[in-house]
Order: sequence, then structure tokens, then C-alpha cells
Amino acid sequence: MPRKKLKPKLQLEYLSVLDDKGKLDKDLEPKIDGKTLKRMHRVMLLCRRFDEHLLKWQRQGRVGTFAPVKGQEASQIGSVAALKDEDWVVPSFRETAVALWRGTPLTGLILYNAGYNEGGQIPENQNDLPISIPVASQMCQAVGIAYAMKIRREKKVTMVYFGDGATSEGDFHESLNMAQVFNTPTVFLCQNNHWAISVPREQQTASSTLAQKALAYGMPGIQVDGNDLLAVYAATQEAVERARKGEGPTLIECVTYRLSVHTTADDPSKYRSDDEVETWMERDPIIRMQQYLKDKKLLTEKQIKKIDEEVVEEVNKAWDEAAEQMEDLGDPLDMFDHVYADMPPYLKEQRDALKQSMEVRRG
Amino acid sequence: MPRKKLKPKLQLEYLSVLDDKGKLDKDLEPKIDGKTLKRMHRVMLLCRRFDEHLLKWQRQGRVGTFAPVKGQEASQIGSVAALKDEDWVVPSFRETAVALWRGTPLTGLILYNAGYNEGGQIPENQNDLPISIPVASQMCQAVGIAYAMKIRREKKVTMVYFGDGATSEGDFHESLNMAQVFNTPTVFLCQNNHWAISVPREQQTASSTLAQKALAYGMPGIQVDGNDLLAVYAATQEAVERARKGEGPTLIECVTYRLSVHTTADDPSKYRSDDEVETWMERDPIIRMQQYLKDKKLLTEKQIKKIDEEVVEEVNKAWDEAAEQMEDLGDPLDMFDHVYADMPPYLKEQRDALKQSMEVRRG
Amino acid sequence: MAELTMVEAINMALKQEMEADESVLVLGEDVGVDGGIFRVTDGLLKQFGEDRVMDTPVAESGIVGMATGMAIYGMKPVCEMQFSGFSYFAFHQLEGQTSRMRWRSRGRYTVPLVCRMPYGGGVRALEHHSESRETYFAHTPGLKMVIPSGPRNARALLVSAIRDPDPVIFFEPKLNYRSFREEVPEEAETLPIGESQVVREGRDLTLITYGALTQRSLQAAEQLADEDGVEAEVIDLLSISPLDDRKLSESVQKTGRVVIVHEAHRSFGPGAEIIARINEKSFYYLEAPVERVAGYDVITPFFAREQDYIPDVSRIIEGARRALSA
Amino acid sequence: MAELTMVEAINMALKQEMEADESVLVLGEDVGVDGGIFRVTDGLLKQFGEDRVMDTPVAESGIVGMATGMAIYGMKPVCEMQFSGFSYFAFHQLEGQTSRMRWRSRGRYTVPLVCRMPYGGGVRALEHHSESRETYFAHTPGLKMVIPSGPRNARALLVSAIRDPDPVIFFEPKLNYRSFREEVPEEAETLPIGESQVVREGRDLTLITYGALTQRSLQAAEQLADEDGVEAEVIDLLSISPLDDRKLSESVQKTGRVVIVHEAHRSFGPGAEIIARINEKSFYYLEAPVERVAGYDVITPFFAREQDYIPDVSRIIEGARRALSA
Ligand SMILES: Cc1ncc(C[n+]2csc(CCOP(=O)(O)OP(=O)(O)O)c2C)c(N)n1
Ligand SMILES: Cc1ncc(C[n+]2csc(CCOP(=O)(O)OP(=O)(O)O)c2C)c(N)n1
Ligand SMILES: [Mg+2]
Ligand SMILES: [Mg+2]
Repeated sequence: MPRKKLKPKLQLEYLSVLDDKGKLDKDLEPKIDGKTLKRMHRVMLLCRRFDEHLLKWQRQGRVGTFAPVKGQEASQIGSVAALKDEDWVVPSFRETAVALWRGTPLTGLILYNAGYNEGGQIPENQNDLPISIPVASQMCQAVGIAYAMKIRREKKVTMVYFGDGATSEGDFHESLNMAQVFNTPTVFLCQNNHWAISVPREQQTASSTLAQKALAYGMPGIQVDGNDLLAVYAATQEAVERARKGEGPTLIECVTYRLSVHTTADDPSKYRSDDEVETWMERDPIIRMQQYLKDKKLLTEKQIKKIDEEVVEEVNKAWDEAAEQMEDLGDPLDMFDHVYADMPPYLKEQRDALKQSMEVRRG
Repeated sequence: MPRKKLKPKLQLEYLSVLDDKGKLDKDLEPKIDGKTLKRMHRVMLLCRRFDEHLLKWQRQGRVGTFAPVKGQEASQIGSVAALKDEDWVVPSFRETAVALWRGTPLTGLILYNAGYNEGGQIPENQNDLPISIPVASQMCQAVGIAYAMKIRREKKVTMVYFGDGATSEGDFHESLNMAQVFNTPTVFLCQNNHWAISVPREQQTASSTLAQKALAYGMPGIQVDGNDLLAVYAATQEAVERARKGEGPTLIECVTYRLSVHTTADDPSKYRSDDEVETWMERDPIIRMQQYLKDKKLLTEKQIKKIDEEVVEEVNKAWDEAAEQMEDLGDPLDMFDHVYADMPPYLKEQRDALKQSMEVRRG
Repeated sequence: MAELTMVEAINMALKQEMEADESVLVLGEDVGVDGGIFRVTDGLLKQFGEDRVMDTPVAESGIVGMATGMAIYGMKPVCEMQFSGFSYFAFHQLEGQTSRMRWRSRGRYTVPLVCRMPYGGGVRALEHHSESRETYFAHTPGLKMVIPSGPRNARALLVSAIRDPDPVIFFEPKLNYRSFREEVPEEAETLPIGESQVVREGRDLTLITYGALTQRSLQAAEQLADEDGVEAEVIDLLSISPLDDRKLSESVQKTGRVVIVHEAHRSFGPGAEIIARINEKSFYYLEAPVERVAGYDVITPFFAREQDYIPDVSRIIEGARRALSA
Repeated sequence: MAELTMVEAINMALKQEMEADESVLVLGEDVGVDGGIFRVTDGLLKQFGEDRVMDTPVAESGIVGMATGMAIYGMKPVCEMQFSGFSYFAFHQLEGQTSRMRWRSRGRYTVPLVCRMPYGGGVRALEHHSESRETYFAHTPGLKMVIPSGPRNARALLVSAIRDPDPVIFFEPKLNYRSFREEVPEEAETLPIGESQVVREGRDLTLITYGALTQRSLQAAEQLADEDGVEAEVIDLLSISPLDDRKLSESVQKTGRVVIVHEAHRSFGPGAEIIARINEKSFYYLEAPVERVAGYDVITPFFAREQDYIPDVSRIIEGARRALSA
């Protein structure tokens, strides 16, 4: 009795379904119908092309700083696809693929990146919170939403996205602890993309996996190959079902890689080698997915090419639309809207003062 | 490969040396010389009697709210005794036994509790931080101190105290994570006294032990019987030595019990049963320690009684001294001291205004 | 009508709003089984069950963050910070999420939460238990910040705060928790957030105050009337933000002399903004510099010295006499 | 003398202080290998090694808390918050530990740390990247709060802040990080914390400002001279707390008319305290209400609208004309 090893109940697993080359482990293949698989692929590709265009536009000064998804498309689409529309999504700042899957229009995303917060507005009936930039602080909102679902007996689920860096923040800890204590239907979806700006995963925390952090809360944790759409989907699907059944939260670590810059303000050559990036390029989640679809005879190379052309066109069209919308936006007086439900007198006075000063300037 | 259980390297143990009745497991007995053992016992008893007197004085309105130690003496003395004087202690708000061991005079503690912050002043050469009330927020200071020790190559250790409730705060998480990432000589000493005011340990977190939270950081964790002075000492001693050798931090969970009120503002009958308290009364760490000392022929019942009388006398004498000191304290103008190294002009003006107003009032 | 303490009046507001609206719930450290360390939430757990009365872990950011999420989802959470001195653990939540969600989502999501917290000194408490830092919240766009001064307006303001569509920081003057009773009507009363009250009329001087110091300011006004024959108007702000500067203007334009009384630190405190508004709206009516009788710019002292930190009746009178003689 | 940008000048201050004093070290997110996301700490890791230039996890409270511990132990840490908008994650550390340790220990322990953070708008950044909330820190006893306006005074103030025995919050106007160069002498210069500077003399009007808006205020002053024949005195505060109200008094007592210019939200902002001090010390000299030209009380807008949020030259001139004509 006196000196013994403690063996706390661990539910901690690793899952991979498609290998690096897109080769399938049949036993583990999740059931996803062809239509859904094709949509998954299309949104991944759309997101990739959108990223590329945003990058170009940013370099041209047409949009501001933004955070590319490149490389993380499987982690995002594999997870979000396991949700129903009535479930809620709480994103961080890099979830463009998630947003596109859920229905956010490209034009909105463009406007957002061009500095118009109108672009951040989520379409009615789409149950997503807006982009949240302060690292990890969105996580407790997700727990609160899930708690409300639970006490209303609604059988819905809330999924929250965050990065490897976010696991170091106190809010990560408080959120997971409270989610388990109150047994809320929350899925914690960590995209471990190996970097928090310039800080590598190994310097972020000394634990060998991020998934094992779940144990601190008595929560199940699972690590998956985050560039493997099927593994991400399978793990998320299970976690979502557990949550929906009232069995509580799960921490999912998707091991993936940020192939591009942190944001357009970042220069990765300062802190990581091209070799490292190259290695991960070879595990490109989109290529693996395409291989799988081709093997399954769901798409041909030619069809893929066509889809690629279509999404590029979609992106370009969205720019034109967004550019048109921008012409009607940007009235400075709008900054006084939505601070409170009713504008208090002192704000009205400030708004009037700005209005007057604008009129004076216009002459 | 594809779906497998993850087995992260765990160093997680449980330790107990003296059983509930004070009976010894010889194999595990740490080497502590008789003089030290007797001092340990004496400070435990002093602390117990001091607690009782503070409680009485509080009820009489002579001191303010305070947090009794009763029941946790072994967790405090067993751990702090493993430190050298040159090591640093970062306490929370319930570490009276620790303070007494390290050299804080009873008079200081009385003054503190009577509302004079002079009482919080740590004697020169005693390397303890003052009492820290905001739960868990002292923990990162301890990591910072330990880091400074480390980069100065000093082979010292910093020990930080906190409760079970503190493990829920974000600062707990950030501190442990950073301590391990920077491999600092920090010992994290958690007194799990089963309650955070009215919230029981099981509602604080859903993990089965607090020690296992160490795994989230890749840190060794150990749970010990916190009412067993020898187990606490043995575990702490090991952790301190590891830290001193540059092998990094440890999380120690002392499983103990708060036998008294949370603070004197608290009424435990609202939230816990007398039965539960009774059960733990039977595991009183002081009685277990006394049994051990008697078995070891270090003290007799009669000697214990004598020590008891001595410490009570010490406490009463301290009151008289403190009461005398209080007469010279409480000059309101002192509140302007120690805000900054040099008093800025606006503070001088405020001080002068108060001084003048005091003079006017005195007439 | 029952004669209630402020603790009982706040409890009544919570109970009645929870009865009236299923989406109202309460969360915080020790608010359930224990009924709150000041007993403000006493009896709620028993009546409403643990889904709606949540004893949380010690995690302020988590509490405010969860409450924010619930509010986004349509609940009306009332969360408690055990003392305002611990609310800074949640400051990034309040600043970065709670206050911004309406704006960030352009009205799609709103955060009708109330964050209650006892503030201020005078109860012989420990360090961090006596601060008065309403400025932090008042300076944060998207938050409202209110402070009642007695049982009846505490109840009414809390009802308004719970029903308000935006996040409200609700400071409770713990010095007044049990120091006096007032009649509080059974039917729910509200008080408009953003409106102050003249609690004593006068023509010679305006005393502007709120919270625990309203009582003291009224006492000072009586004493000034008795001893100096001066009639001071006393304004109880009730809302720190939005600040009711119209009510202030009316009074100042009548009296021309002003004393602001607050426990908060003097510099960058609420008094500064009040002076700025008076400067902007009533400059030409002012006959003397506005006086600030406030907490000093020191760390709020331990209780042996706190009575000299918190403005008392004689400091208020001294300030008034300065304003009158200038 | 080298012509440096503010980024380079701050880098120089850090480098030289680290060379001169072994106890100075730097920590924060991305301050090491990356050299800081604005390159302020570029080259330091290489020169001083990773013990003294620490890339930390994303954990603001941990960063400030660790820095506080190091400072208690005798180091002089300079920690970076990547943007001031994320410093609220550490607010409870700054408020509850950093600012209080000297006082709590009655001088036994001191906290000579500097907490650097870029603040303010104008660089087309994302939400939370453009705020100007110096009030939070200025209202906190035990902290000092300084804001340079150009490369040379940034360097000198930072040297002073590092050598200061108390914790200093050091806001860096990111708009000025690279917008102009100044000669900065090689030898370490200091600037006394708590002292402001008259950066343009004038007799008709006092413009009080700091940080990024000092440039704009100077431009406005020139334009006023040209167009209105008005000579505005411009004061660059440099320290928000301690506030140099003597320098303010001198100027106000000369000009009688004042405009305060800041990016921070208007209500409960630094301007309010400045007005309060002027009210207290120079009331009888004032010929017109003090004007505030400030950020509005809204959530700092995204960059498409931020140029209308941040006071620009014409808003400053409008304010000046109001003050002059009142
Ligand atoms: C609280 C907070 N601190 C700092 C930042 C600045 N910042 C933005 S992203 C980032 C790194 C986040 O890393 P990770 O969580 O791994 O997400 P990733 O960027 O890799 O998707 C940092 C430090 C922030 N946004 N919020
Ligand atoms: C940040 C913060 N939140 C709340 C409190 C109020 N409070 C004081 S002690 C306590 C419970 C602490 O429990 P635990 O950590 O188990 O320590 P114990 O009191 O049992 O020694 C609480 C909530 C505080 N002091 N600090
Ligand atoms: Mg990352
Ligand atoms: Mg406890």
C-alpha cells in the first residue's frame, strides 16, 4: 500500500486512417456518403484557393493581415463535418475552412479581411460565433453555450477550435475543467499545427502530446493525424456522439502543420527551415484526400481539375461582389452602432459631433 | 499503428509512511534526526494552539478574519522542513505553520491579523514572500524566482503552496506549464484539504487525483497522505533534491483535511456534515506524529504536555507584545509609504492634505 | 412592505427574476450550497435546483466566460465574483469577449449578463477585499456599470440589470449589506440604468456620490445644514456608466459648487470624468473648483487604517467647506 | 549620432541595458528567435543567449507573473505583451501582485520590472490590436505608466524604466514604430519618469497630448499658427502616471485655454484626470472649457473606419478653434 504507482483511468488514443500517401486502413474507414465526401473535398480546395488569393490581395494592399489555413484543411473539414447545422461552432481566428463549410459567404470573409466588421457578421441560422482573436478566450464561451444546451435538454453539441499555443493559456485550463465538472456537450478541437507564431510545439509545453492534457480533467483525449480527413472525422464523430448522448466533453488533438505564414505580418524563415516545411508538404491533406477519392472512384483527375477551376472562379467572383459592397460601407458613423442595444445619450452626442465635423469638412 | 492506446510516460505515485494510527512502515521511514523531529512536532503544536487563540481573539473582535490551519499541520511542516534556509517559500494565505517554521514571529502574525500590514513584513534573511490572497496567482512568482535561481546557477529551490481550489485557476496551469518548459527548480505543494470554502474537491475538478494534473505538463506528480508528516517529508525531500540537481519541478498533492472553518467568516455547517469532520479528526496529524515520537522514544506523554503548556504561554506572551506594538502603529499617514520607492508629488500632496486634516480635527 | 437589508433585497430580486424567467440563472464560487459567502444567494439552490444555481470551481475567467456563452445562447446569467478584487482574473473576458460580442456580431449575438460583485471597504476584511475600482469597467465600451446605495434601489437596479439586453457590472457596497433596512415592495420595481437621483435637494452646493458613501454624504449634508446653514443637494449616481450628466448639469447650474465623494482612488477615478463632464457642460456656472473627496492613490490599506482611507463625514464636510469658501 | 526608427531605438535601449547590467532580461511571446513580431527584440537572443532572452508559451499571466517573481529575486525583467489588447490576460497579476509587492512586503521586496506593449491604432491591424487603454494602468496604485512619442525619447524613457525600482508599464505607439527617424545618441540617455515636456512653446492655447498623437498635435499647432495666427503650446506628457501636473499648470496659467488629445476612449480616459487636475490647480486661469479630442466611447473599430476613430489633425484643429472661440 504505502508507496505505489498511481494508475488514473486513462482514455487516451491515437488514430490514423489514411496514411501519408492517402492509402486507406479499411477497418477504420468511417461511413461518409459520396456526396458528403465530395463536398468536403470541394470546400477544402475552395479554402486553399481562397487563401492563395487573400495572400495575393494582401500583398497588393487590398486586404489586411489574415491567418492562412494552408495545410490544416483536413483538421477543419474533417471535424466540422461531423456536426449538424443545429450544433454550434466557436472558432478561433484561423477557421476559414470551417466557416466556408458552415455557410459563411466568401464575400463576408473578404469584407472582414478588408477591415469591415460587417464581414464578421454570421448569417442568420448559422450557429457560429464570430472570429475570436484573443487566444483561448473563446473556449469558455463554448462551455457556456454547451451548458445552456444541456440544461435545456436539447441534445446539441458545441465545438470549439483552438491551436497548440492556446493550450498554454489559463483559459484553456479553466474551460476544460469546467466542461468536465458540468459534463457539458463540448468538443475541444485542438489544431496542433506545430507552431504558435515562432514558438514550436515542444517549447510551448513539455508534455509529449497535447491530448494527454485531457487527463488533468478526467476527460477522454485522443490524438489524430490531422492531415487525415477520415481520422479527424472518425474521432470527431465519436466525440460528438458522446457529447450528444450526455456523456460529456472530449479533447481532440489534430496533429497537422501550418504550411504558410502565421499571418501575413509573419516571416517564417526567421524560425523554421524549408526542409521542415517540405516534409509536411508531402503530407498535404488535400492531395491525400484526392488520392482517396480517386481510389474510391468518386472523382477523376479531370473532375478535380474542373472543381479547381470552379472554386477559383468562385473566389474571383466573390472579390468583385465584395468590392462592390465595400463602396457602400465604411460610413464612420456606423462605429457607434451595436455598442449597446440602445445608444446612450453620451454616445449620441459623440456621434452627432462626428457627424457635424464630417459635414464641416465636406464643406 | 492506426488506432492505438497512447501511453504517455507517467511518473505518478502514492506515498504513505505512518498509518492512521501513527504506525510506521519502517522501509519507507525518511531519515530525520531527533532534534528536527522534535522541532517539527513543536511547531505543529504551536501552530495548533495559535490557531485556537486567534479564533478566540477573532470572536472577541481583537483580530479580523483569518484562515485556520487545523488539520493541515503535517502537510505544512513535513514539506517546509525539507527546505534549506536559502531556499524560498511562496505561501498562499493558510500557511501559518510554514511561516512559524521559517521564523516569522507570532507577533507579526498577530499584527497582520489585527489589520496592520506591518505584520506581513518578512524578517530579513527569511526568504519567504508575504501572504498572498488571490488564489493561485502567487504560483507564477514562484516559477519566476526559481528561474532566476536557475540562470544564476545557485542550486536553490522555490516551494509554492496552494490549495485544491487553486488547481482550477488559469494561473495554476500557466505556472506548471512554464515551470516544466523552463525546467525551473520549483516544488508545487498542493494542500488538498478537500474543500474550497463550500465546494468539495469532487466538484472542483473531475480528475480522480490532483497529482495527475502534472501529466498535462510532462511533470512528475505524487500524491501523499498529507496527514502523515513522514510521507510528506519524504516526498518533498525527493522533489527538492531533484529540483536542486536541475531535474526540474514536481507537483505534490498532500491529501489532508481542513478541520476548522474556511475563515472566521465561514459557517461549515452549511455545507458539510459533522460525521465527515469526525472521521478526519481521527486522523489528526499531530496525534499521529506524537504516537510516532513516543514509539521512537523521542518524547513521553509528559514531555508533550509540557511542550503544550510552553507553546500556549508563548502564544499569550506574543499577544501581549503585539498589543503593545499596536499602540505605536496605525498612523494613517503610513498608508502612503511603500507605494513607490520615491513618493511622487501627487501622493505627497495627498499625504499633506490628510496630515492637515488630521491636525484640524485634533484641533 | 417588508423591511429588508440589502442582502435580502438582492436575494429577493434574484429569486423573483428567476421565478419570472426560466432563462435567469446564477453561478459563482459558493453561491449554491453555501448561499454565497455573504448569503446573497441563500435559498436559491433549494428552490431552483443545481442546473440554475451553479457552484463553480475557483475560476473567475471561466465563470465570466461561461456566463458570456450562456448569454449568447439566450440565457440571462447572473454571475458572482466573490469580491471585486478578484474580478481582474476575468478582466480579459469582460474586456475582450463579454463587452464586444454584440458589436463583433453586429447585433446577431447579445450578452444580457449581470456580473455582481461586492466592492468597497469598511468591513474589516483582508487585502484585496476592500477595493473600489469601478473605473476599470466604466472605461470599457460595451459594459454598463451600476452601484446601488440601499436595499430598495439595489433590488430595483438588479432587476433592471437582469432585464437589460447588455452586460451590466453590478457593484454591491458590502458596507451597506446589512447596515440598515428599507421597505422594499413585493412587486418587482425597476430603475432605469443610466439615471441618477437627487436624494436631497439643496441650492448651495452639489454633493455627487454613490454606493456606500451616499449615506455619509447625506449625513454630511445634514450637518452642513445644521452647522453652516448650507443646503447641499445630494446626487446618488446609481449608474457610473452611462453617466447621467444631464442630472449633474441641472444641479451644478443651480449651485455652482460641487464636491464629488467616492472611495475609489482619486487619480483617474470616476470623479475625474464627472469633473470633465461638468467642465464641458456647466463650465460657466462653476463658481469654484470642483472638490474631490476620494480614496487616496495608495494601495487600499489593511483594516487598521482603512477608516482613514475611506472618505468619512468630516472629510466630506471639509471638502464642502473648501468648495464653499473658494 | 545614428538616425533610428523607434523600433531600432527601443532595441538599442534593451541591448545596451542588457550589456550594462546582467540582471536585465527579456521575455515574452516570440521575442527570441523571431526577434519580436515588430522586431523590437531582434538580435538579442543571439547576443545574450536563451537564459536572458526567453521565448515563452502563450500565457500572459504567466509571463507577467514570472517576471514579477524574477524581479522580486533581484532581476530586472523586461517583459513584452504582444499587443496591449492582450495584457488584460495578465491584469490580475499586474493589479494583485506586481503593483503591490513593495507595499505588501513593506519594502522588503521590490518589483523593478518593465512591461512593454505596443498600443494604439493606425497600422491596419485586426480586432484587439489597436486599443489605447492606458487608464486601466494609470488608475492602479503601485504602477507607473509611460508612453514615448518618438525614437529618442522612447530610448531614454525605456532606459529610465528599466532602471526604475518600481514596475513600469511602457506603451509603445506602434504607429510611430517606423514612421520617422530621429538622431539617437550612442551613450545611454535617460528621461525622468513623471516629467512631461513642452515640445512647442506658445501663449494662446495649450495642447496636451502624448504617444502617437504628439506628431499630429504638432502639425495641428503649425497649421493653427499659419491659418489662425494662434500660437499653441504643445505638451508631450510622456508619463501618464505620475502625471506632471505642475508642467500642465504652468502652461495653462499662461494660455487659459486647453485641448487634450488622446486616442483612448473619451469617458474615464486620461483626459478626464487632466481636466480634474487643471480644475484643481488652475481653475481661476481657465477662460474656456477644456476640450477633449479623443477616441469615441465605442469599441475601437476595424481598420476601415479607424482613421475616423483616432483624432487626426483636423479634429485637433476643430477642438482648438472651439477652445479659442469659447
Ligand atoms: C491572448 C493572446 N495573446 C497573444 C496573441 C497574439 N497571437 C496571435 S496568434 C498567436 C499564436 C497562437 O498559436 P496557436 O494557438 O498555436 O494557433 P495558430 O496561430 O498556430 O493557429 C499569438 C501569440 C493573441 N491573439 N491573444
Ligand atoms: C482569485 C480568487 N478568487 C476567489 C477568492 C476567494 N477565496 C478565498 S479562499 C477560496 C477557496 C480556496 O480554496 P483552496 O485553494 O482549496 O484553499 P483552502 O482555502 O482550502 O486552503 C476562495 C474562493 C480568492 N481569494 N482569490
Ligand atoms: Mg499553432
Ligand atoms: Mg482547499
